[in-house]
Amino acid sequence: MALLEVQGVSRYFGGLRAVDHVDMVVGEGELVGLIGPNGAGKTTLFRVIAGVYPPSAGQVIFNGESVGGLHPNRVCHKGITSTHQVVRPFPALTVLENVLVGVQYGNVRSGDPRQRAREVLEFVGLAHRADVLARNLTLPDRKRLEVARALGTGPKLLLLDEVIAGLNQTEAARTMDLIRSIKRQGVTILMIEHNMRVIMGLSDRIVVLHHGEKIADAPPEQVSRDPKVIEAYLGESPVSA
Amino acid sequence: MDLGNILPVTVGAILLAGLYATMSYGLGLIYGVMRIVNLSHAGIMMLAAYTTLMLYRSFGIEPYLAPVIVMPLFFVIGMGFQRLIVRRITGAAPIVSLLLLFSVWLIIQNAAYLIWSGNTQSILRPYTTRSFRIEALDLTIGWMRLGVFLAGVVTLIILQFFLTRTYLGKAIRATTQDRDSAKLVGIDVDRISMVAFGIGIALSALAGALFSMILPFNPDFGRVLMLKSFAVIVLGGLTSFVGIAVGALVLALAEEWAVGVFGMQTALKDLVSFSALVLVLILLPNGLPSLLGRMPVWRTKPARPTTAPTGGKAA
Amino acid sequence: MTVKERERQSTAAAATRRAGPGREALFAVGGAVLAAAILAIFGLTLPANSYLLFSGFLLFLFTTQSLAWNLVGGYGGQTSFGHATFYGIGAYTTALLQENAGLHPVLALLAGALGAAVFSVIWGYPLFRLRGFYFAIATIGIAEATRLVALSPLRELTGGASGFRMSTAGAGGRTSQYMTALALVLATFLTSYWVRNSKLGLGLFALNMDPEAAETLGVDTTRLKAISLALSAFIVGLTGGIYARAFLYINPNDVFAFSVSIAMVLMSVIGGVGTLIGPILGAVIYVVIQDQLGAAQITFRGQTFQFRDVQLGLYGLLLALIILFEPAGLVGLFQRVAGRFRRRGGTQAVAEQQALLRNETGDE
Amino acid sequence: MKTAGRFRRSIGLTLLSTVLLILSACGGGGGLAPQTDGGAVAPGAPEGQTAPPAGAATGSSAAAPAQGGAAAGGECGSEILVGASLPLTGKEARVGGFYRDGYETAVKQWNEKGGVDVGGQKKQIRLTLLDNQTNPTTSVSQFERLVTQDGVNFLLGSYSTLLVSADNIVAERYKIPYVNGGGAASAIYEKGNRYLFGTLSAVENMAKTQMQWLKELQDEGKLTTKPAKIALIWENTDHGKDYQKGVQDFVKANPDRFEVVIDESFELGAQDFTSLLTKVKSANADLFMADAHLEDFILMERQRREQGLYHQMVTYGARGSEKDAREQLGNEAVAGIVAGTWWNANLPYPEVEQFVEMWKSTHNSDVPQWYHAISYEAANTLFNSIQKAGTCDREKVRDTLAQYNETSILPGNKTYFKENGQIDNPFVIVQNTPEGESIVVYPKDIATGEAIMPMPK
Repeated sequence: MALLEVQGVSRYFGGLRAVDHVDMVVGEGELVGLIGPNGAGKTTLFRVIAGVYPPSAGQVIFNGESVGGLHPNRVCHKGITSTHQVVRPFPALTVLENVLVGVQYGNVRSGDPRQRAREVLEFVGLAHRADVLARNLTLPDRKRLEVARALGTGPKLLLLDEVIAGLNQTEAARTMDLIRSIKRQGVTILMIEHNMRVIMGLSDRIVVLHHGEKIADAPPEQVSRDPKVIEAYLGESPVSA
Repeated sequence: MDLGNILPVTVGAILLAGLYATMSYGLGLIYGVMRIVNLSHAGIMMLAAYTTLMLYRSFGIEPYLAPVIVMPLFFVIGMGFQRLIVRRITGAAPIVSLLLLFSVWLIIQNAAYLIWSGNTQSILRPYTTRSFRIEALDLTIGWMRLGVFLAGVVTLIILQFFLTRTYLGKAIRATTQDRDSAKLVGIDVDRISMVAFGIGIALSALAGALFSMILPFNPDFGRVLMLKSFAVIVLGGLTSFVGIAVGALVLALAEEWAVGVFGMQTALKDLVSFSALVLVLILLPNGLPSLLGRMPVWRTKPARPTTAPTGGKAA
Repeated sequence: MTVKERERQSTAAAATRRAGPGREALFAVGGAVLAAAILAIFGLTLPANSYLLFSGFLLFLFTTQSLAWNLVGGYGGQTSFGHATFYGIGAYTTALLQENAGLHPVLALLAGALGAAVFSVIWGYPLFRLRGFYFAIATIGIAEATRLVALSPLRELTGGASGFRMSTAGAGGRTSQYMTALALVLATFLTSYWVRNSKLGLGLFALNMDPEAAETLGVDTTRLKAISLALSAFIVGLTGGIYARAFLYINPNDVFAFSVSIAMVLMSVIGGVGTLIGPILGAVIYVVIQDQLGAAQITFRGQTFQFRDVQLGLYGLLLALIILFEPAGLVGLFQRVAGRFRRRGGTQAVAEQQALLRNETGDE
Repeated sequence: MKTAGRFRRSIGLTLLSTVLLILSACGGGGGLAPQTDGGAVAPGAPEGQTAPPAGAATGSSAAAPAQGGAAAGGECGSEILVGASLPLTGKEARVGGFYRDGYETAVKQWNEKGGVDVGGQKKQIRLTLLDNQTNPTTSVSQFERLVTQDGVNFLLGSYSTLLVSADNIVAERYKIPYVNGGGAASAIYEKGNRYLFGTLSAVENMAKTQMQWLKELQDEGKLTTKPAKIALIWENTDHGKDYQKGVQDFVKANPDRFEVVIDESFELGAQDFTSLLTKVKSANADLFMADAHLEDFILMERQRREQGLYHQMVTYGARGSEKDAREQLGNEAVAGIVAGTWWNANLPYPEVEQFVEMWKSTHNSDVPQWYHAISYEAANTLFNSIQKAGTCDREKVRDTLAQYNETSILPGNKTYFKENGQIDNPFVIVQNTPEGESIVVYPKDIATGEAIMPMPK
């Protein structure tokens, strides 16, 4: 059953069509990759789904309800949480408190919040840094915290925006494991990633955006052979390894 | 409603608009280039008024000539101030610059109070209260008012020319539109900011020098005028001088008609600009130009509140 | 760059907030209650016509306002220049209800505070869409507009520029005023402490540091801002009512004045915006400058300079120095100095503190 | 935990410093020490014997209440302590300065005569004068301080209706006679105040006197129209409202003679009057009758001239004859302006002549303005009453004030108070001459010149 349905969504900025009439479905429990060359509109689409931008046209249906145009916090309460491409922890709060924000204000609010925040930190492997100020974290840890914070809200659908980009191989592998285990917990994931190896390895299905339009939507192995996709990428910078 | 008044009231409003525009250019320029609201604007105007007074008292320089000296002086002061102080807070949260410049206002005010005492001063020359009549229209117009109005218009023309024809002006415009891109194309944004700040202060000083000839002043001078300037630049869409002039006209007409034509109590006149300030910020974050401009692409939802002015970096 | 721009000055807000509950709570609450008790006993030992009672009363009133402003201006980072509206509404509602409707003083006070809170919601909701200085400037507009309305159209009610006088009959003694104000400071401090450690406070800090990230995590930023503003307004409204009852004369040009709002901003920022103790320190400094140093004078070349003459400039100077060098205010300065005196970890603490307040480390 | 430790220390430090600072802030004689101390007080008193320096105040908190207690019973020590707070800075600074001169001159004069005779014992007067910055809150706190900390025996009032209505409450609270020369609006005196006395007659009276004068001019044919159309402009305060009421009442009683064609108020301290004046212009009035404070009068008259308005008569209530107006607007500009004032140096009484002489000899031969005379008389009345009562007992001095009726420099040659504590003297109408003088034109029996009416174009 479809958890998220994006129906003909467009988003314009002035005359620029960042996202142009995109249809897309994400099924419950699925892990869908969203790729495309730079400026393809991936992040904009994320932001429309997350409620940061209202769609200029079209609808976003989540769990059978229209969520397009709701405030981000309302969208979060419906069960969609996104991470940010550029990590933005609350710098003067501790790691635990960062997660606590999500736990206390997010979708699921039961049990002892501190306890739950600790569990989330344990899960992402940041428990040992719980009382450190977020500003003092290393980049990999910040990325982890970004995920932890989002998980803290208890999402049904998690939007991950380049949580692996910029990490070294070991770190990347760790994060991939993390994403897999999140998926195992039953959380549906839609993720943007530039690293093809990563996205091919993780995704059940891949959606490709180019110039704001969807040009492919298929399992990884099919997408990698799709001439339109190859053309889109070759027209741009080469695919990173 | 009193339509018999409409002509003199409108003429009065247009003259007033010149005054409003003159005092808003400086604020607008500094905002445009640096995304800083100059809360010391009132202090600068006051200081320029006193400078004009001192030039007259000590050196016998006619007040109407004072801008020739006052403007370069304040230009240099402004640049120095930008280099030494304001630059330190570039990139900080907007509220930091607001508070810093507010503190500057307090200090200037206090200094003026120490130097010139709290007594109200006015500059009185034979020409300062002269007026002329247009019999056919039954209008009396003060020469100084007309002078300030013309100064406002001339300043606008010069500024427009400067911004569109000179390299420096174009660089200022580019910086106003997009600081980061301006940097990319090789504009020395730091230097542009300094010059623009200097020009902004000089323009505030021009306003102060001109006002000293039509209004009495004391160290507290300019508080209400500054609030009106905010309303003007917000109405004008924040970054264009023509917008500011239009904003000034709209505000002046609104005020004068409310009192002169629609019979509002004079005591409530300032309410017009205060409410205009708040309402425009909330309802028209990009000022009047957004009403006049190209029809926006159809949207199913009204703009998200958080896209209200965020310092030019929407999206 | 963009990230850096987004960083709020008042990330200092959370600087002192980190420690968990437990001993700290005991210490803060216990310390506050103890201090209040000492001050209360001190007040009781004073003769009823002592100027100290009056002076202390004013100090407590200022401190309360400073703490209250800090709830929204410090924790939430919404710099309001419009708090005078709450003060004025509190003062007038209380005075009018007590004087014209004969309401019991306590009820009148509560009604005034409630009025202020309601008014805060009326202007707060639309204004919270605005960010940074747009919000600040809009609040100036609101405050001045409110003053004008109180002055002119509501002249019959408020007495216009001539003000409103209350009868001396209902006035309490100075001792009871001192005690009331002291109780209010204590309550406000505890409220401030509670907010700081509550879910509300966490949300406020989060939205202060990064409103967009907070929204994605489910924080209803508008609602939180409104709640904190209403809370702040309620307390400031109370101080307005208490002021009216003590002075028995109020005037729109006075209680709705820009300077009232400014005082709250100055006290908080100078003391340490967003911190728990800063606003108290700020208020003390403010009152000391106003009351104590006001009398000092120096004679130079036969001309006498009153300290009072440079009072305003002194606030300005303090504010400028704080903003340029120590955004965490006097509290930050204290901590820095304290850090210097400790051998170990001291420098580290200072460095950390500095990093906290100035540029954020690590971000691209 | 490290951070928690730091936090605890900071709380501890701050709480401690808070308590200390509170003690020092409130502590001791310094508090809000006197701005000017007794002026040129007792010639014998050593120079600079002012209140203790503020810095030395810490810890001496016990001294203050004791001092306060001394005066509570209404007895004076070797000196009579008199307290006042005036707007010496801020909006009303200029006039506040005049009042200081008036009060200080009276104190000096009495002290030079040896002081006040209190039951056979001559006592010097010591005046403590504070600056309230034209702020009612400050004014109240300062009177509070004067009473509770400095332990003054009597109070002299503030200037401007605004401040007086705020701060006289302190006098009522502590039951201390408060004589003021600065509050004219009748509203102040309507509240059943027991200790409040004022030497400024009600503004309403001024409006009535002006109207009466205009009516007589009309009879003499010096006003060209009948009914004469009045533009009535008043500041939005009790002061202005009194004026407006006075004019309107008179007009209602004489509908065939006068007509108000525009009745408009403005805010105290306004920035711009152009739109108001545009309204006035279109109303086509013959007489321009405004009530304004000094600053507003200067701006309004300037803009009135700028707009080229002509009226047969122009008045700004009590303003118009001030030196400041002449300096800021020029002699030519203020010529012909009519003012209803509480006093004029040309009043034909011997007391006035003496007073003017005395004033000139002590003030670089400046002619005293009405502010000086009224404030001088307020102080003088208080000292006279203490002497007549023969005691510093506040109740007895209050009773003496209530029954006071003495020859004085004020119009009518007399000072006495109505039941509500306000004086009830006639007004004097003066007109500015092009030479920079002002002549008394009404009442006729004390007139020093003939009014030039209507004003030349």
